[in-house]
Amino acid sequence: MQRIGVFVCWCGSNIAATVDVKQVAETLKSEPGVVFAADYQYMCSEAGQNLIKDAIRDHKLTGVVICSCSPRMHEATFRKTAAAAGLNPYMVEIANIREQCSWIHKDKAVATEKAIILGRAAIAKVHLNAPLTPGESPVTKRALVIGGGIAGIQTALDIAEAGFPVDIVEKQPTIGGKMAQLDKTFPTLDCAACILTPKMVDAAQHENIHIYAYSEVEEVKGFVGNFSVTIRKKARMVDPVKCTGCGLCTEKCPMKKVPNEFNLGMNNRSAIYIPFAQAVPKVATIDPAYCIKMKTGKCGLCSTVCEAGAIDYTQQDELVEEQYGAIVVATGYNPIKLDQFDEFAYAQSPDVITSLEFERLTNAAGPTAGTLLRPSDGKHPHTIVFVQCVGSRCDGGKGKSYCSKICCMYTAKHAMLTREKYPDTDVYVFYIDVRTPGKNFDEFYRRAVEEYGVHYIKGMVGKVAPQADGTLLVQGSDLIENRQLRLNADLVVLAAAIEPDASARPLATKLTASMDTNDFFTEAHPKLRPVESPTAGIFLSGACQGPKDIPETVSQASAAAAKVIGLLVKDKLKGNPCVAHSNEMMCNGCSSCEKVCPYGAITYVDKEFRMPDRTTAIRRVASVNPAVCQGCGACTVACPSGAMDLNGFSNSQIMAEVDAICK
Amino acid sequence: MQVNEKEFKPLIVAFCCNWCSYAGADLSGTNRLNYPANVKIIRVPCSCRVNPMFVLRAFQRGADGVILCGCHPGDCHYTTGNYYTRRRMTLLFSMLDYLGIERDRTRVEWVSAAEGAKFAATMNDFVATVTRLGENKRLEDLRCKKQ
Amino acid sequence: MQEAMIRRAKELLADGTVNRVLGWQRGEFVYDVTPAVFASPDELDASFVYNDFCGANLSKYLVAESRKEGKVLAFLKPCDTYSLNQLTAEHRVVRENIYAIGLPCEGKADVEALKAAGAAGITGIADGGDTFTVHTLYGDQTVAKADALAERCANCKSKQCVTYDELLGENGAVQNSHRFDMVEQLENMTADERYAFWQGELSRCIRCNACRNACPACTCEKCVFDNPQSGIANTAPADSFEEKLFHIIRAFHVAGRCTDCGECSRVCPQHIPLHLLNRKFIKDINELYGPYQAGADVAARGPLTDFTFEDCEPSVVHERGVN
Amino acid sequence: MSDTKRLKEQILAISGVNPRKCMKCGKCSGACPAYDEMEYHPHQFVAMVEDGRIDQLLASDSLWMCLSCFACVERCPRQVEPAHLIEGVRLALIRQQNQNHLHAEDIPPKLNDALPQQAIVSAYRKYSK
Amino acid sequence: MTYSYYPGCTLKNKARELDDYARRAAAKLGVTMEELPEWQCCGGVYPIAKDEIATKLSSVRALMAARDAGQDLLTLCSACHHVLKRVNHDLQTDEAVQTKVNNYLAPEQPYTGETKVIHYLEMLRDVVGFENLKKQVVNPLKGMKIAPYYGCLLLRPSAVLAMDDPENPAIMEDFIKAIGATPVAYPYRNECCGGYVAMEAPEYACKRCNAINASAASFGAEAIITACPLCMYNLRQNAADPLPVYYFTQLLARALGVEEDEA
Repeated sequence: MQRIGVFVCWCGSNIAATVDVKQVAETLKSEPGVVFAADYQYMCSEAGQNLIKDAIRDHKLTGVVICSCSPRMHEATFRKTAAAAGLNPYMVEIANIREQCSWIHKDKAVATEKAIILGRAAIAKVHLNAPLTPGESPVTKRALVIGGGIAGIQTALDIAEAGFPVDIVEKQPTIGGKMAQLDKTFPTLDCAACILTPKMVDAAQHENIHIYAYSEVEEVKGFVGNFSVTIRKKARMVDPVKCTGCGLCTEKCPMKKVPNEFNLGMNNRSAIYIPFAQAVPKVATIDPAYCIKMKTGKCGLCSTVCEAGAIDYTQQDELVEEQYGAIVVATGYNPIKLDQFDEFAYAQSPDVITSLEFERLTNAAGPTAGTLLRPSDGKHPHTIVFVQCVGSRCDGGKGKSYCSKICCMYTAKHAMLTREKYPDTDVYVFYIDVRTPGKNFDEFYRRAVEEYGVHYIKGMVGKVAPQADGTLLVQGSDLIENRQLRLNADLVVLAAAIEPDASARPLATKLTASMDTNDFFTEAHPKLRPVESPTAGIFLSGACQGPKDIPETVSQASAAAAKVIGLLVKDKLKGNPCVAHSNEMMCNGCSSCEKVCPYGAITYVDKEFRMPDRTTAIRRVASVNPAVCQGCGACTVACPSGAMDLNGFSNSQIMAEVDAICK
Repeated sequence: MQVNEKEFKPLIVAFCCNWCSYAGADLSGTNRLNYPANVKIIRVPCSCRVNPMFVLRAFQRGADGVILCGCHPGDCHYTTGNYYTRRRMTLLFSMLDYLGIERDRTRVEWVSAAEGAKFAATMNDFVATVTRLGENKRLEDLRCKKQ
Repeated sequence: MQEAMIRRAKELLADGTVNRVLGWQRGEFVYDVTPAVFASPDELDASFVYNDFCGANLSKYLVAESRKEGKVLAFLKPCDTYSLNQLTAEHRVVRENIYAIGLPCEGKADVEALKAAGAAGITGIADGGDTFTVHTLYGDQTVAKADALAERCANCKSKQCVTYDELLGENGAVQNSHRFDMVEQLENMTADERYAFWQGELSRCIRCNACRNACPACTCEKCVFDNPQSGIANTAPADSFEEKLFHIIRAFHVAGRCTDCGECSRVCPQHIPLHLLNRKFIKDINELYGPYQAGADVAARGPLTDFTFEDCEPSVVHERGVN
Repeated sequence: MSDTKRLKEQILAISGVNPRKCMKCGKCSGACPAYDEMEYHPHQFVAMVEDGRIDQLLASDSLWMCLSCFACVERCPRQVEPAHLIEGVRLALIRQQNQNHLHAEDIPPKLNDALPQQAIVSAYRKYSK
Repeated sequence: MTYSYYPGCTLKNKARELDDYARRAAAKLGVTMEELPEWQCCGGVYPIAKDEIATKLSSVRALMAARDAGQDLLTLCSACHHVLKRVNHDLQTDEAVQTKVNNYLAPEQPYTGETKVIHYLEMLRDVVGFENLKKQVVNPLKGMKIAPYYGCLLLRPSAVLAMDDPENPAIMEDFIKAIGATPVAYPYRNECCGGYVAMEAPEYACKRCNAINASAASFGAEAIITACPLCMYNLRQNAADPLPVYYFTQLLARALGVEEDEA
């Protein structure tokens, strides 16, 4: 039997004016188990708290019921009070007789009666309360960043600067991501490589950062503070330690007809390659799909010319297991495929290109060395048409229902740069809306129109018809002029919608992190926790969470880093003790609870049990990780046998409250 | 209890999730929005914590109506809890209805932490509905009846 | 069929594929068959039986049997295979320890119905397509299947074995059954009529627990009704509330997992149509969340451990049907 | 209900089009091969029906210029189906008494030896009730 | 392979060759075309309005006859194909149409779009196979540069017609390659010829046909092929300086060596 103390607060006149607090205290004093009852003007005041502390000590209370304001107001306060008097804080229950009683009822008799019932319910609950101690789990002071684009690099640098080791896993042979492929960045027009490559070098040289390039996450186990991750280091066929990045092998390689993905297939590379000059790590990689040696066993030229002896055709994928306290997802985006939109003739003419291809065509390290030339005949285009919203804001199956956010700005940039470099070109931009929220963004777009004379046409292109003379007849509507425009263009640039990288969905499954229907990672709260996944210990950086431009990506990357640092500085994580737990003797191992758990907190183990007949049996039973469980209770109802219960809100506690209320 | 014998006052048990509806109930108190005192609230972490057993238990012990309140779908503090609530309670209520138990004795309502007015209005409406139905006879346990 | 089954069982015992056989054992009367495990060819010869009275769903026995040493041979009718799949999905059986032989099934006889149709002193039964030929002490008697099939067989949902290691005979197909007709009839009654109907049915409950004990979805290590800690444990239908509580909770616990095998109604000594409770849930699930057949697919996610953002609100109950 | 409103609802019902889905991008009119023949263009049909300016459409020759080639239906990013809406407006007119656009007696002079039956049947179906 | 075949009215009259060559080629390819008994005109245009039922019934009768024969329904004329395919789709997806049509026709077994409607070209691609067709060609049309003309009816709306990529189709090009000729890619192959206005406003149709014809010619086409009698008429009558226009079945028959009557 508990020894319960009841404390009725007047809250000045807030409660006392409508509830007869004396009568409440008196009535509740005769409830079974209640050994002390008192009322006081302000129970939350220091004097009030002292009253509670004294009573706990003097009357050897094992449970406390406070009839006062909402537990959302002062539950934490009174728990601390109890703890200060040596009582487990979870032995305190609050009866809400202010917000849910005195403030809504006018009749004193009615309100008093209700207050007594609420007090009884709290007493009934306390009878079944058990002392709870928040679980503690150690924190591995190391972070993993998945994806080595600008988002991943920035997050890694910030975490590393705070003094924690960070690993970056990047599936490509080099870090750098999409930004490495860009020419200039809006709205400042500074060169992407000039601001990105120093960061890449910083990441490579930072003592706290280790880069797993050409690697992928294979498996993730564990939970916040204690992740165990298996990383697959894909075979490069080149020893990254020995390789000096001299590039001789790439020159001598006889297989030179491999579509160069870095230039989006607009030129070729060799079968052994370094993606681009500033690659980090600057190490060659053999493409086994094209390498003559790998395919036929003959050749081996690269091995012959490599003075460092770095080539190893027998290299195998390698699996490494590392421990992390936090994981940051920074898997980025890709432009969508355009096969569903061939009214723009992307598949029918080489002179219809995507905006990312345009970046490469204007980049000094691109296939045309930075001179804007038509892919079909290498001639300088004189009329260029940009088409916005290709696949964005599409309802139905064809495209993406969302706005891709970055296209308006990069198209303005492309248009402006084209006009600046080639004043003899006519540049048209077909748009539905020009969306430029962002610092100096609208000014930038206006400059394209006002200073650079870019023709912005409100309307959409309906068809691009390649002509026999090599031009492209662009037919679109000009809604302002109420006419159908037909332009003979030399080059058409499509602002393709962007979508999350294809690796994101399988990764989310491994991380038990949630995603929306577009495969963007979901944040724990769109406003209050925008860089965290609902799964504890998983953080989001960059476009994997939604379309973002570079400034926004870097901000979010640093925000995610701050959250990671906040986690890693802790030596131990203290959990919420009101978590689910499973009675192993009753567990069926049926997985119902696991399926409804939003946090992946439930796992199953095969355990040996002594059976009543002295035999042993192996049974599959659920096990809740208290560090991951957030205590929603979904599992408790999914469990048919009642093996799963929730601390602080147990089946018997809630039923006792029901009984007390209905008595 | 001193209840006027002539005037039937139904006993209503309201299960409210801690994050939205309980806060909504607090808000209706803060704004002094009245609803009958025969509504008694039980705080649960999430509407998905409510086991059908609790609902039946309440009726057994003498409740005349049971209402569950949770965050609006999409706003669950635990992201998905109320979606499970929605399915479970739909099926439970349908079963009660199938057994001929008055369907208006049970209800699920989504009330956010900002919807104090909605909370009070919902409770007023529910109490009125259950009052019209009268005493719970079809799911009562005579042993639990007050003498 | 019985001979073929015994022959195959002996072969599998002989070649070591299995070390025991789960089947049906003859009892005092021909219709009095009980599930049993046979460990040797001799035992099979002595008492293994298979006939149109073998209605019992053997899958539930596999919860215990599949955890024992060695592989067990189980003869499963289409209904039983759905249950096995569901049990596999819930990790209640060790599927690798089971060698399942799927049997075709054209419906099992309800001995009570046969007796009602005038058959006395029954000594045997043979399937004659649309009829059963009943051998009795007084000569053969032909009874139309329509009059003698168990309810669940008359409204058969599927003649397809959905999991097996081998089949004896041809696999059947999913049926276009009328199994929800009675539920619909009830739904179309007024609330008062429904209440009266169920009051009449459930008040006969003697809380013998046969329904629970036969149900292949009720395999909890410890049943809530046997657990004093659960708050709903009880052993007798003390009053009308207890009767309802037991059946509502039981139906709810198996909702989304019940394969509609009909064992509950088959074993009820009071002839309470308990399947109508389970079918109500199945019908609601099909209508509200899309067609779902428990046990049809091991990988499927059960409707109560799943949701969509567009699910209907519980108020749908207030909006449809008859009040 | 006003006549305009009733007419609008009739058009929306028979066409199955929801003009509110339109985001006014003009792709329909950018795709339309009949653009130059029309006084009101596909995107205007959508906007004007939504706006209740249906009388102007009914009085316009544009009704008869749409070729029902479904280029706009195919390319609309919001699945608005302007061609179906234009058909709805057209039907709203020809379903009225004496509003057939093509009369049986008009046909013989237009015939020539090579003209396939299909041309007559389809034009008649399209322009008359 | 045996199909129920729906020729449509024009193929019995002004476009006899389209039908005749198709039958000869099919015979050569081992495909049996069983003309539906007592078929009725499909109406020539698909009735777009949601409330049109009567105008869809003739199509449903044809679809139902094929279902009752247990065969897929083969079509040839683009317009008929378009109408039948879309009406069938309505019966598959639109419950209101389904109910009304079945109430009206009261068939023994309600019709809910079970029949598969397949165009002759699809049959060549998906059943005979272009590789297989190529092997049976005895008279390859070597060196002939042919512009495929799809028009609008075969391709759009693609969600329903589902024949090929609506903007960059390949089926006719592949067909042309299979009979040994060279396909000419040009952007107006899926632009409308103005069929519905051919009779009423020939000058308007002229504009459309000129654009198509000129585009094909500019890319070096020597001939145009089509599957539609109305497109054929329009391109021949209403284009200035028209290229020769053939039904695709005629060139198919030619390649298979069955163009000339054997009798």
